[in-house]
Amino acid sequence: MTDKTSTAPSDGARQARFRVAFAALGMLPALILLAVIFQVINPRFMTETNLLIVLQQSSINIVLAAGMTFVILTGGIDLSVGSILAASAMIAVIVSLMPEIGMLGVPAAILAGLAFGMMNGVLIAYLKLPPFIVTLGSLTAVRGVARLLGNDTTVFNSDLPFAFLGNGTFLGVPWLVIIALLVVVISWFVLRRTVLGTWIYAVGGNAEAARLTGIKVPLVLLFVYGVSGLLAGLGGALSAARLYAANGLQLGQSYELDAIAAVILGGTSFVGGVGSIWGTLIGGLIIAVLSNGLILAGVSDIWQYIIKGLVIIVAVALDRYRLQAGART
Amino acid sequence: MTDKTSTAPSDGARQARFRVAFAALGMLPALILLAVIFQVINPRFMTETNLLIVLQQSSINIVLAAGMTFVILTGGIDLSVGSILAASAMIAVIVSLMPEIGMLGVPAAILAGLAFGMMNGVLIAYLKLPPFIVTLGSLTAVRGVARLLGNDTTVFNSDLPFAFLGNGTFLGVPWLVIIALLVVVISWFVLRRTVLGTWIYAVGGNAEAARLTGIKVPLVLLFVYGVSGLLAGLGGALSAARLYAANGLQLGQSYELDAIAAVILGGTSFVGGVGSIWGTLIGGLIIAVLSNGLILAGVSDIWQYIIKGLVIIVAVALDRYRLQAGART
Amino acid sequence: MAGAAPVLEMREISKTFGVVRALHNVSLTVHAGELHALMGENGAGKSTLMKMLSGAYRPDPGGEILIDGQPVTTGDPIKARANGVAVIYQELSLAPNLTVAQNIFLGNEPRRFGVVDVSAMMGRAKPIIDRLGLTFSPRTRVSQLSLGERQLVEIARALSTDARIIIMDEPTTSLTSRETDRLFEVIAGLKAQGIAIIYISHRMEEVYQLADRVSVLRDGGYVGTLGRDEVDAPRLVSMMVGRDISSFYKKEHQAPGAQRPVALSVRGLSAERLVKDCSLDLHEGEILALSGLIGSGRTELARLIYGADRKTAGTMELGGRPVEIASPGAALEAGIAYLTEDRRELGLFLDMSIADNINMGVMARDARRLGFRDFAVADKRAARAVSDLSIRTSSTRMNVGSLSGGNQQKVLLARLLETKPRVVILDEPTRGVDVGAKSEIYRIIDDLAKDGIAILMISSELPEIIGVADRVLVMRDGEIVGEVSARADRRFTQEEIMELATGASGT
Amino acid sequence: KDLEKVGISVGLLGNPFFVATIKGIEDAARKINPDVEVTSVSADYDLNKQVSQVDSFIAAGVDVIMLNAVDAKAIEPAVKKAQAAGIVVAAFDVSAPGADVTVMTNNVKAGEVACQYLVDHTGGKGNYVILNGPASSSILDRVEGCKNVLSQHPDIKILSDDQNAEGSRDGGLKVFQALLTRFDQIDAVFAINDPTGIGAQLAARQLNRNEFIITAVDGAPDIEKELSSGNSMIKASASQDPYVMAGQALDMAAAVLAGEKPAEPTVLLDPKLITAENLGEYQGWTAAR
Ligand SMILES: Nc1ncnc2c1ncn2[C@@H]1O[C@H](COP(=O)(O)OP(=O)(O)OP(=O)(O)O)[C@@H](O)[C@H]1O
Ligand SMILES: Nc1ncnc2c1ncn2[C@@H]1O[C@H](COP(=O)(O)OP(=O)(O)OP(=O)(O)O)[C@@H](O)[C@H]1O
Ligand SMILES: [Mg+2]
Ligand SMILES: [Mg+2]
Repeated sequence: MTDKTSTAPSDGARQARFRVAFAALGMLPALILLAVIFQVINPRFMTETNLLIVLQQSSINIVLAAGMTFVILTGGIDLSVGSILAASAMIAVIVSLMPEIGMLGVPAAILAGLAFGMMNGVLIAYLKLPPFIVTLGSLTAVRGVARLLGNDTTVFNSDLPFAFLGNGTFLGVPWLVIIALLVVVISWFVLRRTVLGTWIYAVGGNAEAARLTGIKVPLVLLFVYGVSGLLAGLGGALSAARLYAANGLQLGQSYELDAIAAVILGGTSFVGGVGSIWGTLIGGLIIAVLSNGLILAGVSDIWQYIIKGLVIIVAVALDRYRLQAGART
Repeated sequence: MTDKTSTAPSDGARQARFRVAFAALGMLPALILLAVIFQVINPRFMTETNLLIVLQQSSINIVLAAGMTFVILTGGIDLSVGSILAASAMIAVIVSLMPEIGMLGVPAAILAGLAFGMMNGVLIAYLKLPPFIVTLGSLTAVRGVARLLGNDTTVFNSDLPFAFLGNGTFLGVPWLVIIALLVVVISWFVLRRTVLGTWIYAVGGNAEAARLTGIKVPLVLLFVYGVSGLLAGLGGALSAARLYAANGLQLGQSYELDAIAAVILGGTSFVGGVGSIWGTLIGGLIIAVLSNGLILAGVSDIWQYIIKGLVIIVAVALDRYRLQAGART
Repeated sequence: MAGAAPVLEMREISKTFGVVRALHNVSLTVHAGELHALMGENGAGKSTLMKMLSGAYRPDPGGEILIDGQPVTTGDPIKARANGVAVIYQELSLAPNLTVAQNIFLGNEPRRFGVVDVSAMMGRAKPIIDRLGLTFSPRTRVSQLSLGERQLVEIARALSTDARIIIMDEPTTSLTSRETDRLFEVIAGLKAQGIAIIYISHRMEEVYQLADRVSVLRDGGYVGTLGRDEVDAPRLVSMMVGRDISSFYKKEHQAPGAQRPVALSVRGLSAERLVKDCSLDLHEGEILALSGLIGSGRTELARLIYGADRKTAGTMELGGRPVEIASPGAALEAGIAYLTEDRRELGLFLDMSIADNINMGVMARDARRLGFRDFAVADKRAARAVSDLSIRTSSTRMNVGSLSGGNQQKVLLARLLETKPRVVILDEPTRGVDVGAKSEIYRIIDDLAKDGIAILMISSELPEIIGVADRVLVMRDGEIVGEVSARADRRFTQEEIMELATGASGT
Repeated sequence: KDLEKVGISVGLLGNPFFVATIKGIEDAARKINPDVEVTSVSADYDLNKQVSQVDSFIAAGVDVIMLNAVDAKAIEPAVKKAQAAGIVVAAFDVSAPGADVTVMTNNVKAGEVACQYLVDHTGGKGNYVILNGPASSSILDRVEGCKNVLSQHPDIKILSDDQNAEGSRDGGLKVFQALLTRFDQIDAVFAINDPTGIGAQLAARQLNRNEFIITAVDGAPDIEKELSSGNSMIKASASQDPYVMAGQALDMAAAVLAGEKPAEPTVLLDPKLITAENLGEYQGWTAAR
């Protein structure tokens, strides 16, 4: 018996670690497969310029999806990110138009996002209302606020002081991409290295158990909705920087679906407690590659719909199959 | 001990039944409150004509939400209902244009909806893919199909043989309303009076336990997604009947959110296993009353957004408070 | 000790849940270094009383909790922990998606600037793990552990805090005698350090062995406290149930031996995980026990037979005819029923009524035309089952989630019995069940055997196996390593089984 | 009958274009009756919703419904229903079958003038891209108008016309980024509206491409700024005047309500091509009038 106790753990640990690594790969194979297919159809796909375009196009969605990952890990959902993005973008442009303090547009947008997110958080954490309804309510209400901010017009600023964030590069890499990656890395650090991160996973895994061990579940919830709002605010600032303009009504419509899709494609479970930010990154890239690749392939708009839908389904199906095969060996 | 066992059940049963009845009331107080407020603002609100309009406007959403209730009770979600509605409406109109067999447009639409729903069901039940991703995929793919069916144009039939379904009345009550109520009543029967209904609750409550009890979980899932698709198909037929026309691109956009909102407002839990179809009915009515009442009250569009969002949140908050107060007494 | 000031005093504690009065003016005093056992039937209110102490619930106004003579804030788990109270909950409260180490230190992580100090965590986990003799790595995800292993994690968590009062709510329900002995050693050490332990268990032997004092609850009320010398079985039992239970293990059926036909025959059953080449014959009217240490694969084998998991090899015969069982549905149709060991996760529908839970397996059979349910029949079944198995509830329409553990177990048993099986697999059938209910469950098992039904019973409680079974198969590392059967002159012994289970005899 | 209550249903209220139309209607209505009650709602491009809104207007007892149809064909039954209830229906921007009066921009013409500009400035040859949008009647008309012109020039090659840029800056940027990668040489771009055109220009700037010129349709405030900047790749936009268009529709509807029969129930307003040169004369959407 003694020899068993000594070998079994290390053995099990190695196995477990291998399985974790394999699972962490997640949808990467699907992403690579997609990229290869598009490359075969149109060799311009894998040029540096185009890959940078894909990264850039995915970056706002990845920023939103990072926040969404926090929320979904606790078993919640945030439908309001698109509206918050729109309201924050409006604020960013409006502030940018003020002489002298134009640069403050970015922090103003981020703070506004944080504020909206905290409102969601308070309702969910302290009044214990269902996240879907609360964020559906703020999806609608914040959209109204976004429209009110600009009185239903497009606000624009062709001399946007922080336009470099949306269009500039740093050492050849677009700022958008750098920011998105930073967001992912920081999220990873928070989720995997800090106490708060463990608590987020614990709340998603078993909220009652978390409460009984003394974790302040409401604070954790407040935090995740705050983060989601804050990142939506950042997304608004980036969107404004990219477009030099914002429109309260049209901007960010149904972005929440793309963000959620990235998270779920990335293997995070709706039930909460299971998933990783890297998966979200890959999920976001898959969505961007699909949009870009289908246009490069010259597929018409109608067929883009059909193919996109099917590819999303096939991608998770492949993933499921891969995991099962992995479990068997 | 004996006397206790004999009296206690009836006592507890009465109490339990009271609590069930009280919980079943659900959001009804919120609905009534809303109606009273609108009546005070504009006395035209509670006229017979207007109430019929509200009912009529809510009916398609209620039909979709009834199907959604089945799905959400199993802990799933169906994002594709709006797209399925669009595709089915296209089919209904296209078939109605064929001489002789025009009336078959309705069954054709329903069958088409069923077929789409079953596809979702197969992927979810047998390939065990996550419902959110599968139906997000079909939201996109079926939307493409709907557009393809009419080649991106509006199909139109001013002599629609089944137009009475959308615009006619029976004993003064619009057919739309009658059909929606029938759907609710039948759903109630299935959910509360049949074995299948109990299984649906069981799968939502604890899918693994259901499997171990011998319940064929995949069949139950196939059924609920089939029902959701079928009712979306019916919704498509009704929509076509109401509009004499269908458009693959615009019809049914974001209807899934309204349907889900009705279900959740009605007290059905996202986790599955808890909820009732009556709640869904009331949830659907709240949404319709809000839209209609705000227009009657002359509220501007922007403020309609803001108020709608807030009312949804306040309504569930009130409900939460009411239940807590109820539990205390 | 009696002279020392009590470390804990609970005064006039009451608790009502809606209409259920779970506790009524209960008072309890516990001294440092004492092991205070708390006993009572299922639903007597033991767990509820402890949840007041741990802060999971708040007592109704009027009740008071004093630690070291000071009244403490109630209803706050964090305050409770700060006051030195640690709990091993009866219904396990782990986050299944986290690792063992993360669960042990959940809410109490060693940290530096908010960053989890993993090395400190592992360092602090090591002594605890050694103390309990855990065989799995602290990096294992809890969802990968068997029930028994999870219980060990829960115990480790309670030990990791420097508690002065440790509540153990049925800590041994999923443990076998080896881990139980380990735990008892740990308990002795804790007592020596002056830590007060409140110990809840339905296993009488444990209480005799450990308790300094025993308090008894009945129907939410306090009955009395016995000192160590006053404890004896008849007295305790009558305090708990208000009447005598004459014979605990009921054994009226005849051990069928080889003369009765084989009901279930399993040959070479294997699975991807754990189970290797298992064969067994189960006779009609026989009670065959499956014993082994935790993680030995008993549950896995049972699930394979029941078709709940996929097998990689092996055949089965039912009543002499080969059967292919690919799903639980098929097993039930063939007449095999299975009672899960994990009633909350795998057995019950907690949001559904008692009646629905009981009828779940036979609903389709009872249905009227078009699949409409026959509520009259269902209510009758439920009412009969409630009275037959003495399920303590005020109404069959109550949510099963509001029942106490033992009564939930009886609901599950009722569901299984309603399917009228020919072969019954019972996985830890008396897990968390009180003495009264236990003896009723033994009676039910015995009656089943008398009716010629074949029973395969998994149990971690050796006295139970010895008291009930006709024959014992012992598993180790997924294989059936031996058989112990009673001979005419003597019953088998605990030692025989343990030798096989641990491989100590060198076989 | 007097003009007391007006109901407006537009495709998408947040769109600045429709904001201008509503302002035009409100101002025109106030001129007739200062106490007029105007309710405006957004159909969010949902036909079901628009039909419901018409129902609600009927119930609310409005005198005139100002309709910007979500679907130029399928709105017919709703129009009939409203008229049966004694309500005057005026269509603006998009035609509505059976409407009492209709005022709209000639979108075919808009496409024609915008693309004629391209043809004139590319010598009638080269590679063209049409950045399409959601298939609504006005957009279909613009594309049709554009193709009418382009098809007369055999040397013009249309590289792409089936990509949906969603009529927004965001969509224009995204789609045109990919199209720029796909095609090395583009000579002219027709964007179905101004935001799409601006989005396309943002994409081009990012990828340092400037071998082509862009024209669009709308004459929105942001395009004015572009045109005046002097270094824009967007050279022209076929402008509509939403304020005047909608105001005129209301005036005509009020006349019908008063019992007059309009001489011409359908008025097609010609778009004006605005360029950097004639920008000074352009009034714009938001001008106070
Ligand atoms: N959350 C709850 N809601 C309603 N009733 C409850 C709740 N928790 C416990 N009860 C009721 O309180 C009573 C006491 O339950 P408790 O769990 O304390 O019993 P116990 O003595 O621990 O039993 P067991 O030995 O089965 O664990 C039971 O009648 C139970 O049904
Ligand atoms: N889902 C799972 N994934 C991986 N390993 C598992 C899983 N479930 C159980 N195991 C492992 O399989 C082994 C056997 O578990 P099983 O439940 O069959 O044992 P058992 O003899 O019934 O023990 P117990 O008395 O604890 O129930 C355990 O070591 C456990 O760690
Ligand atoms: Mg208990
Ligand atoms: Mg077991």
